[in-house]
Amino acid sequence: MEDCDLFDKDPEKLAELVVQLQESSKENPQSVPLQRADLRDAALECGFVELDEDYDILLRDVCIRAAKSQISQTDTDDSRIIQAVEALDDIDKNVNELSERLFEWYGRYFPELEMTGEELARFVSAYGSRTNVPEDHEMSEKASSSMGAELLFADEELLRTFANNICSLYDTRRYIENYINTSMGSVAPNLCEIAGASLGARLMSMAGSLEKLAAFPSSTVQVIGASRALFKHLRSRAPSPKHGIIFNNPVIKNAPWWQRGKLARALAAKISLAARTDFYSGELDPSIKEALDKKLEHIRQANPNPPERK
Amino acid sequence: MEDCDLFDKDPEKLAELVVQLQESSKENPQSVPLQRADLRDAALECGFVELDEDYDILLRDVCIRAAKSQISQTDTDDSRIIQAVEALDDIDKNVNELSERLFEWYGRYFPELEMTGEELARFVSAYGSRTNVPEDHEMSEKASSSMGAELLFADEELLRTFANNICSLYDTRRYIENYINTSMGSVAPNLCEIAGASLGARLMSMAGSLEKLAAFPSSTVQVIGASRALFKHLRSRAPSPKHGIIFNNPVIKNAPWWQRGKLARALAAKISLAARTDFYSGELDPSIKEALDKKLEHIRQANPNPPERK
Amino acid sequence: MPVRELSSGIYELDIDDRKMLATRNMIPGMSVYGERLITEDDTEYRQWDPSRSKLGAMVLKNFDIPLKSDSIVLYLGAASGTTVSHVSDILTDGLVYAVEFSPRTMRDLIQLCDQRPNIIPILADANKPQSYAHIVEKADVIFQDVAQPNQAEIAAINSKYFLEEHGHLMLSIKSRSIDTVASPKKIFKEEVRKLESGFDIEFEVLERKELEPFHEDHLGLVAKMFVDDEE
Amino acid sequence: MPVRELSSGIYELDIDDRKMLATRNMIPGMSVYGERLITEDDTEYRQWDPSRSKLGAMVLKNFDIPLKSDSIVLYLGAASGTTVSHVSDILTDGLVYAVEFSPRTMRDLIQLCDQRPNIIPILADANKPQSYAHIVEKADVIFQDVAQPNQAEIAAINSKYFLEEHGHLMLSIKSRSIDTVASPKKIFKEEVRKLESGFDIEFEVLERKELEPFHEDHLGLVAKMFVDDEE
Repeated sequence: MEDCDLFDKDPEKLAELVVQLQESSKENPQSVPLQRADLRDAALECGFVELDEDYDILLRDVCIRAAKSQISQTDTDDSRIIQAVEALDDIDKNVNELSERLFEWYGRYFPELEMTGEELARFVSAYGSRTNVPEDHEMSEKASSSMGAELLFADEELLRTFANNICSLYDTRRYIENYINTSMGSVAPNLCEIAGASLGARLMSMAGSLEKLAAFPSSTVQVIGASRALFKHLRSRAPSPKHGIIFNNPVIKNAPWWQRGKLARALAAKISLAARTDFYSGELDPSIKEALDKKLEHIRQANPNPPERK
Repeated sequence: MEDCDLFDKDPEKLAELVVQLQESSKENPQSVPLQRADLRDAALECGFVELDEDYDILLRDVCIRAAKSQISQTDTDDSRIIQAVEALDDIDKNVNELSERLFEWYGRYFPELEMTGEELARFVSAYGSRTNVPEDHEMSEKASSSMGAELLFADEELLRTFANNICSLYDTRRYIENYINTSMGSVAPNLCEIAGASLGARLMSMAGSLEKLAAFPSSTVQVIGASRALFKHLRSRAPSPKHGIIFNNPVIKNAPWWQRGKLARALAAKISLAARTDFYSGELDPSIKEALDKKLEHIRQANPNPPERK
Repeated sequence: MPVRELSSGIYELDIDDRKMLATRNMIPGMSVYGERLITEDDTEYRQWDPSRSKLGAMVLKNFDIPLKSDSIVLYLGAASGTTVSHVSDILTDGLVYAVEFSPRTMRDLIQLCDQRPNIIPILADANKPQSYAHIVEKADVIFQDVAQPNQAEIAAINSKYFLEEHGHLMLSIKSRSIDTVASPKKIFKEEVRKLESGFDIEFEVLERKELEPFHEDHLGLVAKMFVDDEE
Repeated sequence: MPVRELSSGIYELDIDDRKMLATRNMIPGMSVYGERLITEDDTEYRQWDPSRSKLGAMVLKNFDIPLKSDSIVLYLGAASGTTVSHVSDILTDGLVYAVEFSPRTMRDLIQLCDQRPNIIPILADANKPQSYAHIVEKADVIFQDVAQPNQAEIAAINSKYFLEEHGHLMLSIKSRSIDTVASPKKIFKEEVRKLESGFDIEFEVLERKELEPFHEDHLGLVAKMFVDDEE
């Protein structure tokens, strides 16, 4: 029990030790014997602590520190991208709802405008009342002959402020998109090259992490996102999903329908490989893209025409 | 048929005439005989138009102008307040959702903060990383001992931008509230005095207009807002509603439970009277408030103690 | 692609073995509410979704549709113009007076009127026909689709003012606007009774069918006025 | 207000003729997850909602609860600490090792640990007991509530490492984590069979009841390990 002297009672250092031991034994079930010395008994015996309560207090302090330190380490590169993707989705949803309110509200004053979303918010922010629309503006004629009511100053100020909020949210949306694009290039260069930054980030988000995405078989990668749509379909009246989100990739979306299944399988296989390469090496491997392009070309050439109707 | 000369063919003036005739005959079913001259025949006969098609074209032009002019007149004082109330509700809902996202996101970096909503957004906007929290700030100790991860510069900028968006929405929220308070004072001074600006505006919004609110019996006023909660209750699992929104008035909310029913009835009666006075005269009548206060005091004095349990 | 004319100006198209209701598009290239446009033999058709239109459902329920290319129609409850646009397609030489009560909805309807020369918009309450009696002429057909409790009465007073002696009344009755609790069958029976003998004018009901599966708890009905000799 | 002790440290309060499950609040004045605080005879109780806690439901289902004031408990699947906080109340002289896998959830749990001296948080995967075997001592009771397919196996390997010879295993089995399609009854039967004879250690099941109406498709179970003489 002379080991006791090897440790001092600094909880910070002990916490580090606990984390290290935990990490090192995690993947090896045999590493810790079932019959082992009881830590409490050992600590008391060698006088590392004097009382049972002292042991409790020290152990708790050490474990809280260890857990906190493990938590602070969960802010990984991929988890930051995933947070950004989720924030992007939230902003999309909320900015849409706010834009609809602006459409309804401003529609009382200029119903002929036929703008929605960001375009509408920029317009209201720029001009406010339709009497401010300059003559050379393409909406000038509609503005002057509108059936909308006159917009009073107080309401105009309110609408412009509200429209400014919406514009700022659209700006932030774009900012987050750029962040995702930039981060993906360094965090998952292969995934980024094969799937594209946005789709790659979304795949990571739906899988939960780059590690989990790398562990999926490519048949799973092919339908990621479909189960989400399926739930939506079951809960509301959304249409039933046919494919996972990789079908948003132009390779698939722009292909004739009879090639899509085959192209999607090929793309999913390389996405899966790209995720693994990113997770284990982190280096861009141009050969993945070369192989993919070759495979896609092969599929296109082998299936030039739609199959015969049965 | 010499009447023809009385009108010129200016569609704008004819449209005004159509609106006038419509308004004047609206409330009087006997004003227009069943057997009346056919306008088309008359117009053709007296040479006001030459061809059937000319009549069609003119009539359509006139009717479109008339309808547009009627639409532009629907932007009434109360309808503007109602729009503002609806915008307020939308902002509330969306800013809450965005705040929750900020809570989740920033929580990775400072989980001990225990702030939510606007307070959180102002904090993130002001400091960003918890390393920027000044020493004399009440969160300073929590910030320095936080289990949160280190906030990198790119993420900090993103979070601050996002927090700024949320702060702006809270600002707009306050701006709209002020607008409603101010407008209510001039549009519905009695309703404003009896129910308060916010509750009064909400009652108008739920009734659809000041006119409709004025037409409701006071028993209906008492439960306005309950049916909405009832629908919500039926659709989701929200709790079943007990009272309409007038129960949010401090007169009711701060009263002991056994007085609430009686106080609500008295308040609803005076709200109803106030809405009518606002709709028909528009002038503040201080006697309504005096009578209400007297009545409330009477109820309080007559029911000092809870009823015996049966 | 086979095209069959079901009634004047109303077509059935066969696309990929699926039948589709349609009218000829008066303004080629322009879709009114997102409906599909199909071109065949230089003619553009607009898909007509019966689940979004009571009149469309009545066509598929094999009602005899009294609309002709030169009819004058009074349309009560025009809403934002989904069905009105198809009526406008049908009336190549006719006119439709489109009455709608909600200013918000009328805003959308006017955008449609701006494009189509045979729709005359009227912002008014169908309960008060005297308020548009200066403008509206005698109509060959009154089509009514209003969600109000007194649907039969509205039909009667408008018919008194505007229906031609031998004109037709087309009615879509929504039971839940009349009574949310009572059984639809019972409500429909009572409404038909009212039309036949409840007012100072009487109708002869020519056809009546429920509009399921396109619209739940809706009755479609076509009637003629009894011509009163004394009048 | 009558207060009855149902089991060591677990109380039933009678409030306005309604019975309420509760524990004595170790940190008076502090509500952990918004639950109600009730003071009676200078003692503060915290309401324990059985529909938010498998252990609470097991109490109301009349299980014999093996927790004593000085027990050492290993709690697998601590989540954000709703139930752990009540266990902490019960163990006035004991200790609970709270294992939770999700860092996000552990964040909330740690806030609870900061306030309560008898909870030791461990961020780890209950599938890998060797990773916390350096820290956790032998336990009188293992309570397990994890939503994973191999619930019985996790219970077995943790019991091997940590359960005292005469200690108790308390298990909440969620059928839908094991199989979303098969019938819960069938799943429960198979899980019990596994515990009794499926691993290299065997359990004697003392009590088993479904936790309805508090939790749908959940089985509550209390077992003891068979002590193997050879070991």
